[in-house]
Amino acid sequence: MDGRVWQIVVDSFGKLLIPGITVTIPLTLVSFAIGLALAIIVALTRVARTPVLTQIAQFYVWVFRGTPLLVQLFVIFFGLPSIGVTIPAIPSAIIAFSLNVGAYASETLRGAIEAVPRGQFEAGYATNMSYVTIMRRIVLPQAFRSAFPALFNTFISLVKDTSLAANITVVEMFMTAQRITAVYYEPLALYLEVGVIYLLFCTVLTWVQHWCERRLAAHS
Amino acid sequence: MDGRVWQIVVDSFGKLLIPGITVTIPLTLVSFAIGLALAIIVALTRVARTPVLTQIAQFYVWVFRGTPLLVQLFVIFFGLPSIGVTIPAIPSAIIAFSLNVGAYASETLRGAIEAVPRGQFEAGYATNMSYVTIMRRIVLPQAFRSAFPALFNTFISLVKDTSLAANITVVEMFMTAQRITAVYYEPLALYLEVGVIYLLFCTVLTWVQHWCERRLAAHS
Amino acid sequence: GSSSSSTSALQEVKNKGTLVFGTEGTYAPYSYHDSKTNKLTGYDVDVATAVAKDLGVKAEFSEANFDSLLASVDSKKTDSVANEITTTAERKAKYDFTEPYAYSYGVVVTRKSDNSIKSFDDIKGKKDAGQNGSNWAKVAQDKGATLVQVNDFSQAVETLTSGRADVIVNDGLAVLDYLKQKPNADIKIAVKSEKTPAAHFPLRKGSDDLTEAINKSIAKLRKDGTLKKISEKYFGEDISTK
Amino acid sequence: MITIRDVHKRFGEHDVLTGIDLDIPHAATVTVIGPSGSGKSTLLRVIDVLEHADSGTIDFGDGPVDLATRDKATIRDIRSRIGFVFQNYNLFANKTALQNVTEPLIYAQGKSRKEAEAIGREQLDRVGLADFADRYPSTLSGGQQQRVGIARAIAAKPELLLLDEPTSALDPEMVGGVLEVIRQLASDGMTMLMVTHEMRFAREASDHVVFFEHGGIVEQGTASDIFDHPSQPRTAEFLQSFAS
Amino acid sequence: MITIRDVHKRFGEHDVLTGIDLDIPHAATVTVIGPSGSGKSTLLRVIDVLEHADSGTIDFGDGPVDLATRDKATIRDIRSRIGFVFQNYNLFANKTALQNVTEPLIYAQGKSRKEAEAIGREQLDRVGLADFADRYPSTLSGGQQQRVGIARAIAAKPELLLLDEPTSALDPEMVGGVLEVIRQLASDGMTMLMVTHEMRFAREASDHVVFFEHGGIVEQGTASDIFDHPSQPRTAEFLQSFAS
Ligand SMILES: Nc1ncnc2c1ncn2[C@@H]1O[C@H](COP(=O)(O)OP(=O)(O)OP(=O)(O)O)[C@@H](O)[C@H]1O
Ligand SMILES: Nc1ncnc2c1ncn2[C@@H]1O[C@H](COP(=O)(O)OP(=O)(O)OP(=O)(O)O)[C@@H](O)[C@H]1O
Ligand SMILES: [Mg+2]
Ligand SMILES: [Mg+2]
Repeated sequence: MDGRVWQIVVDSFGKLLIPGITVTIPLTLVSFAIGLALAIIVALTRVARTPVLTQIAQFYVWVFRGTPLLVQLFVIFFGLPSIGVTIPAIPSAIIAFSLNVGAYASETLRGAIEAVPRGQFEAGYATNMSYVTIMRRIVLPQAFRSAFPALFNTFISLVKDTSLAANITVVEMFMTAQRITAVYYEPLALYLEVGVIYLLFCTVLTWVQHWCERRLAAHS
Repeated sequence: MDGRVWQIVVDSFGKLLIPGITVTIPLTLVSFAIGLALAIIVALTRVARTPVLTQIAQFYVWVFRGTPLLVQLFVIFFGLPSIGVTIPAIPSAIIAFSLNVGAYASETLRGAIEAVPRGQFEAGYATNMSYVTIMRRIVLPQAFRSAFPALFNTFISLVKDTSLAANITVVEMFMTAQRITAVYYEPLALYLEVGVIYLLFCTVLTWVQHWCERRLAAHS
Repeated sequence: GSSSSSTSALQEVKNKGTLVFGTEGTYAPYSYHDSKTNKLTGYDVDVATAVAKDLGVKAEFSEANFDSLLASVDSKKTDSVANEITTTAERKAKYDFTEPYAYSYGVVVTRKSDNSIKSFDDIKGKKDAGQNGSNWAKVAQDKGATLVQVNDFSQAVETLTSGRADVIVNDGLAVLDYLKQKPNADIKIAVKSEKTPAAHFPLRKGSDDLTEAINKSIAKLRKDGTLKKISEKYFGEDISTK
Repeated sequence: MITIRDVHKRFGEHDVLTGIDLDIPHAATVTVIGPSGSGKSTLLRVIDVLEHADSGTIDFGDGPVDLATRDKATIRDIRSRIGFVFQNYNLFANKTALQNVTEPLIYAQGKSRKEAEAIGREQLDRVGLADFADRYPSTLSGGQQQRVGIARAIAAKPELLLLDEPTSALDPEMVGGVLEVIRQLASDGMTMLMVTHEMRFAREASDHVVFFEHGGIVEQGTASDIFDHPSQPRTAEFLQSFAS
Repeated sequence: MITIRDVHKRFGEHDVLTGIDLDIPHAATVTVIGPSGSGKSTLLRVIDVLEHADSGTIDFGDGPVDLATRDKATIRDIRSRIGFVFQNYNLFANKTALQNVTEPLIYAQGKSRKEAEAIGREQLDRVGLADFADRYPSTLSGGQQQRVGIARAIAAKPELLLLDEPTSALDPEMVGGVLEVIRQLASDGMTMLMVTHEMRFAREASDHVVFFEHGGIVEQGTASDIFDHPSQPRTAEFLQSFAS
């Protein structure tokens, strides 16, 4: 890497980090939190096999897992105004990302819940706990443990998927890298740089994951 | 939707389906197959806690989960030539996608393997099976069962992520939609259309998932 | 870059018999796919083809997103880019550029009902739906507009018509192409600018003889009316000269 | 008197319960004995609606309730009156020994955490596990887990306690201890239905013994009727075998 | 003679095995009895290296082997000579009853599938489960699972068979059956180390009985020594309790 490129990389670091910290991170955290809450509800609904609700949940998962996130963003941001619903960019992004996370994470959780030994449910029933209590106190905590790495997959994916928000006018980190590229024409260097910053963010998440895993492992 | 837009959508269907069938589907299937094989090896390596190999596996997962897929594609296709390794576009895409799937799916599998009751390992050890045999015949089949929905998450994500191959000159379905948009300026309609085609592909995968889940459930 | 180690850039091109251009293929009418034949076409494509022919080699095109076009040149997968590339001081530090093969003018686009914009100076304080670090976005920002980030012209129009931006500053000919496709769109051209050089072929640093040769070709094609003919095919007017 | 009538259950083609009628007098201990696979566990599971009976009723004294019911409220009402000690313990894997006892008290009975912990410690003490309150099930021996299961089931003071081989993992001293617990529960008025393979224990603990085979009742009577004067040759044969 | 020497094992602060020495004569059945939590299961697990001992050796007659070893080949060599019946069965959840027996034969012993199935069916028949060959563990009763576990362990014809409460889920008839199996194995020359809570079974099945408490051996001797003339007051107390 010659001096000029190096200089560009150094000068860009701050410019990239700012949208990283002010957009990528909050967008990720908020969307994941909402998405995870949604995922739990959807997973429970699917496991419960209640007639109508389960079908609705299944339909939701089918659509939001099966279509590209970019299309979901587009429809929410550019499509809804045509039926009179205009949502600003950031809320649109949060809605799309949360719905997407909800669909994926609910499947992960469903698999993990179904793998909890039946005896755990039965012990809960036998002690006359309600279905919801059994789920909340006994089954979900055990399901989370095995689903943890896969849930963090979704989390870490989301960190990077937030870059799609650029398509609905949100100035985020990747787009900023592209903008700098458009000035200096150094795509590879800038992509590498932005890649390193994403890696930094994801490293923190990986730490959190491993820390939580160790804690959960201690409790069983 | 007015007549003109409808006409564009109808005319585009074939043009989109062709790269869908000739590029998106084979790219997805090949990359997922390789990635899953890789994931099994990596997950086993991580669970086994052998000194050096485990660290290598952990490093690999860290890098390929932590950086954007687009950057990985860029580095493999545009970066490697500078050190004398030039790989054509489709193989580059397959390499990047496989490595990415390998990183994500290995984490899912690791979680599922760790959730298999210790007694299953112990029974295997007590009957003097080798570690590899226990994994292959006893533990992995049980782990796969709970990991199934999460693995299909990765699979279904990949279907749509293959669109990133457009960045390294692979003409795939989403890129084709953008080309048509460039002529007719109807992004929303075309994105919706391409979204429906992706949904079609993913629906088939969802069926496969549910069919496999039912089969696995019957066997336990 | 340093490609002039043993053989010259021109010699290399002649040896392999092809001149490879990167292009987006999604930028009508400069580089796009014909809706009937599905073949890559457009002003830039045709000019690049003519230049290659004049050099006695075949033109080849490699399609990808914009950043990839540049990376392709860097990794020697392509020789140049035919995608309405303009020059700036920063860009000249990275690449050699040929003489311009197209001139264009900028326009300010507004919603039909908006009569507040009479000159480029009126966009001060307005929200401009601009593309990803493009020259036009820079022009707008220099005039005091704030940027609403979009990825392509269609998105810019959606953003404008849904009230999320006030103006679009962009290439006039691209806007005309859009209006040709969608005459009923709720947009109009409010202001036009002077014509300026709009398209050059970038080449890796050190490709002096190749730059020279392409420059000669452009001059020749301009002189013998080839460029004018191509231009009129796509625009109904000559954009190959000032 | 708790009465169970005409309970049927099949798994696929396999008739596991073929019309069971059973009377469990108040404060009595009724024991079911019989060969492996004869449907003893299934009977207990069906009574607690952990498995849906194909048909059958239970009557706690206030009218028969359908054991094949799918009605949530009915099922929860049945379960609220019953405690269950599982053959394979089924302790909550993510809870300590103490929490295994207190969780149901807090979350199913609505007791305060403090009250629940007091009860929990008392019950763990009763089964000799006061020192193991904070251990997770995976670090407990088989007998320790079984005792936690017993403590959990009796802590809720159910009307009917179902015990599925409550002493299978226990050493003789502990069996003696559990016998003591059961006698005390009985004298406190607890009604119990128990499955056990330990004939000596069955004899000492039960008021009434039921001999079960192929999902049906072969013979029943007082402990001494069954053990000392069985009327059916099959019963005699079963009891003559090894460990009677 | 298989000799076990000076086995130590602690969990955290808890000394579970405090220096166990044990001689198991060839073709003999040695039984360990003792209170719940005294370390009986742990002893068996340490012998099969399912748990690493802190120290201790086992000698099959060809020199002592370190039970604290981490060497894979050594561990596999030890395990290849040992069969294990688990207290909680530990059947392979994704395999049928028959496959539970045949998998180790095929994949650890290298037998052909055909040969393995012949052996598997023979062993299932021996424990009375010929009709249950194709059932998955989750659909088997407790006693049925336990018998599959026994069939799996003996199918490999180990030099030493470890049995952790092999009759805990079995009815008296089955206990008699298993006793028969064990006697036959002993007469075929199998050496066995067993943990059981059923004193009558221990007395009938064992050549040698070891009384265990707090991770140490209190007393050992022939079955009649221990049961009829215990020398230690603690042994006598334990045996006097409930079900001796
Ligand atoms: N993983 C572990 N961590 C901590 N303590 C353990 C662990 N496993 C067992 N223990 C403790 O070690 C002691 C001995 O356990 P072990 O299972 O050997 O007992 P046991 O004699 O087999 O009892 P039982 O007759 O009840 O099966 C018990 O007090 C138990 O709580
Ligand atoms: N889910 C199931 N699917 C099919 N068959 C089952 C299922 N559960 C139990 N069975 C069968 O029903 C019969 C009765 O089982 P149950 O567990 O009630 O026996 P049990 O009398 O408790 O035996 P044990 O003394 O061995 O515990 C057994 O033959 C068993 O294989
Ligand atoms: Mg049972
Ligand atoms: Mg034990």
